[in-house]
Amino acid sequence: MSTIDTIKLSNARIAWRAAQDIEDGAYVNLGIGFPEMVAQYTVEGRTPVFHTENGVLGFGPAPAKGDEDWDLINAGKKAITLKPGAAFFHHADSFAMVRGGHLDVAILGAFQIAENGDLANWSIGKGAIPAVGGAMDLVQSAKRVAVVTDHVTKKGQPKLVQRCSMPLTGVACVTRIYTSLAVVDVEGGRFLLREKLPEISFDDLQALTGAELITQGDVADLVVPDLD
Amino acid sequence: MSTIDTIKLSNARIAWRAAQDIEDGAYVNLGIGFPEMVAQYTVEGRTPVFHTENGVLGFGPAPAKGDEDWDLINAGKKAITLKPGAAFFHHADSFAMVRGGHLDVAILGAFQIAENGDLANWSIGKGAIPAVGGAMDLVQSAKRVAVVTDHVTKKGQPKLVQRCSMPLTGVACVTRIYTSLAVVDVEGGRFLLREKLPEISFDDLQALTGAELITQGDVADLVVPDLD
Amino acid sequence: MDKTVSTLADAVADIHDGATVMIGGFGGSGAPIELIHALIDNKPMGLTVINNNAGNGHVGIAAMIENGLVAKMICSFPRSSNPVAFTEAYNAGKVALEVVPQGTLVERIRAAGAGIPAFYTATSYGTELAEGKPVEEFDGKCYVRERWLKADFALIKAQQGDTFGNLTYRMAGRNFNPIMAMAATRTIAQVSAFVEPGTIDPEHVITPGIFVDTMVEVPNPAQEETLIRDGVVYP
Amino acid sequence: MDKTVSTLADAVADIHDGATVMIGGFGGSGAPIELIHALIDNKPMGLTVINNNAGNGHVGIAAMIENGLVAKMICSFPRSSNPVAFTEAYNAGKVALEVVPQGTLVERIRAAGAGIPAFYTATSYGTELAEGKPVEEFDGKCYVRERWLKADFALIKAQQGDTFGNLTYRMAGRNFNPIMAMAATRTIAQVSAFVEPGTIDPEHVITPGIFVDTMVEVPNPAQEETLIRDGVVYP
Repeated sequence: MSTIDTIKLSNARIAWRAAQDIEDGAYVNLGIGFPEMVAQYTVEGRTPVFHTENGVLGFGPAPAKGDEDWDLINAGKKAITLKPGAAFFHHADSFAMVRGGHLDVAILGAFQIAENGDLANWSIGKGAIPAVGGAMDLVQSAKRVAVVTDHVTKKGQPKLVQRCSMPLTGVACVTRIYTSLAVVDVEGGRFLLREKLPEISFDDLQALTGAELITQGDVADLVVPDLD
Repeated sequence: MSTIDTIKLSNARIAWRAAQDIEDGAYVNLGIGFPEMVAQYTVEGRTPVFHTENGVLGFGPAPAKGDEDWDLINAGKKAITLKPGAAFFHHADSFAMVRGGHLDVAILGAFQIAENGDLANWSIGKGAIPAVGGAMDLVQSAKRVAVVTDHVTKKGQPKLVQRCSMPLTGVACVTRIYTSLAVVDVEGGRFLLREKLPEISFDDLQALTGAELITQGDVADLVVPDLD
Repeated sequence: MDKTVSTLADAVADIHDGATVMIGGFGGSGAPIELIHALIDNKPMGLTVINNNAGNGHVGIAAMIENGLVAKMICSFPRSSNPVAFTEAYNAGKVALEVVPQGTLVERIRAAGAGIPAFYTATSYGTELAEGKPVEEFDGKCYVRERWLKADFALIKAQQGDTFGNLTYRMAGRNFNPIMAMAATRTIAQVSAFVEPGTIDPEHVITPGIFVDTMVEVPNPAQEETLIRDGVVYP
Repeated sequence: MDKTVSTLADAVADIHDGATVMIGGFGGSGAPIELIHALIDNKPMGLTVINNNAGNGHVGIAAMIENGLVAKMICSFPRSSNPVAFTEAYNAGKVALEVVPQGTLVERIRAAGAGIPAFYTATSYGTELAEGKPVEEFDGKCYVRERWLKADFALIKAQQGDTFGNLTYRMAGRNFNPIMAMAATRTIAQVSAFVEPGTIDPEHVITPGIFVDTMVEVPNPAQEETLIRDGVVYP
């Protein structure tokens, strides 16, 4: 196990960090899988409203096993519950919300993010059966497009790169990246390092990043409570 | 009073004739004013559904005086009532019905109709304040676009013409014309005379018409009950 | 999260000179009369107003025109049973006018709300209202290209509203209101009855709260037709 | 006017070889399973099927594919927890695939229903899914032009339906159903409960009857998820 593996944040802790930036009353879409964990760490006293592509605003966590209603699911086809103030609507209205820029934040996973904000997260390229879902709509239109991701691939390759080699989901769309090691903003075609784990040096972090990390003033410590 | 004035159909009788062509279950939009009279002569046993641009399907006649609710009006801003099976919807859905070709029949008034189906009914030209409403949407999209009109203007000028001199509402859109003297179809860029009042000769009718009236086989008698 | 404010004046306080303002309603049906009158009290100038009509009598949009707030009307039908306010201002050159076919008007507004910068419609093809607009043929038929229509503010009227901004409407008063709610940077709703979240069945929500920013309760809203019959002149 | 028929077989009898068929639902939610299975009984061949997904397990659209009815899928996400039917047919070259971003898919369908032959969207700009499509800049941002998507038939699932075709839906089962109802030459709905006209509050109608042609009552519709967990293979 490398040093990185001993210090890096778990997915739950990355999700916790992302949740801290969600304002009270924000309208939020969370991608299927890992990004969905963000909802669990909603900051006390804030009431974000979660949107799912298949036509629900204001849903809550999964029901108890056995209580599922298969007409009440999210975009990941998982059973959900409703909170007071929820609303149902059809798919065209749902994507009017998305494409019309009405979502405050969309949080997605990523294969690669380029320093100009290009995102690749839908296709591993030739060979696989293509399947895009709503990702291309979400990344082009939400006010903030955030990514939650390991800092590097399972093979240790950088996911933050100068230019994506994989098929793009969207062009110049990502605004903030929460990784297992750092928080990075995309601004003016560059990666701005905002926070990093205190356990890793800037040079070691740069070595794990495929494009230049810019710093402006101090880089804050990325501090996340132990959630395990 | 000319001969024409003694034999021509009243607006009510023109409306009656137009109503005979409305099938059971047809979705129908009636223009403000004279065309609205068509609803009064719905054929016994048929249930057409009337559409109004401001978001109601399945409305009925005006309420008794004093029973008006001013949130329940038609496109002419007149109070209406609801029939069982009515539905409310917003304006975008209302015009999706119109533009998407879901209406079976739209019946409008006219200043002029050209032999290619061009319609002028929205503007008398320079000087007046322009006001178009939903007419341009209706004429481009309903499956059948019918006109109810006097055969000639108040000054005796033809309303059925070779080419409209007034600003167009739509191009090549009218499919049938119910006049005070005749029923005329527009097909292949020509006026096909289908029915005429037995009291008027073909030649006299042609003289009151600004473009050639074509006949194919027999011209039926236009027979309308006395409604007065 | 609570989108409610307590006074009409608070609701419209940010509407500034030169703003573009969508106003819901079709004639008086669904028209947010109380919000309009509160706006007249503030007297912002040089407004562009988007509505199906251009006011009637001496209340609502007609009163906005008579009080000099309106620089331009974008509408489909600037006539009414009593159109004197608009007619006089237009003939005096005080108010500009853009006439848009009714279906194109609402679709341009919906396009703004749905992130569609342009679309094609057969409506108005071959007429003077299509002059200067791009035309293209699809499947053998000609269509006119129309652009989205956005606004800084939308003033709308709803029936029930919860604190999250979920709204219902009353009969044909729905009309342009839910579409305008989607298309403005800030949507301000007058609501006949505030309710708690969860009161409106999620199946019956017409405007989800994501489209609504500010709400004020107006329990017994006036009907424009009634005001006009009573000869009311605002203010 | 009565749009009801008494059997599922009658409802789908006219769907012919080579037809384009929209099928509502998102995964199993809102999917008209009984209509799909009745269609499989008829075995029309060479169908183009439009759905968000491409079937799951061995029922519904997956069973259509396994029974050889489908020549082409137009969808946003042809994967599922058990995608074997589509995957095998696709890899064997038996089924063609057009992948469309989900928002573009539903907007293309809505455009067909609303008489909009083409529109612009930012979605997919700069990606391989935009290759070959016209691109245009509006207000400094680039957009891709997309065409309407029509069908010969739409198969949808609703909750309540009156004899005029006014429909309601059940929770997130609404999804694509009301939009597909607008876009097909003939819309066929399976309805969990027939009611008399007037039973559905006019404020609560989601699909007005103008968009519906044929209805059949299926009082206790199966849920796709339940069938899959039970290992059902259709037929």
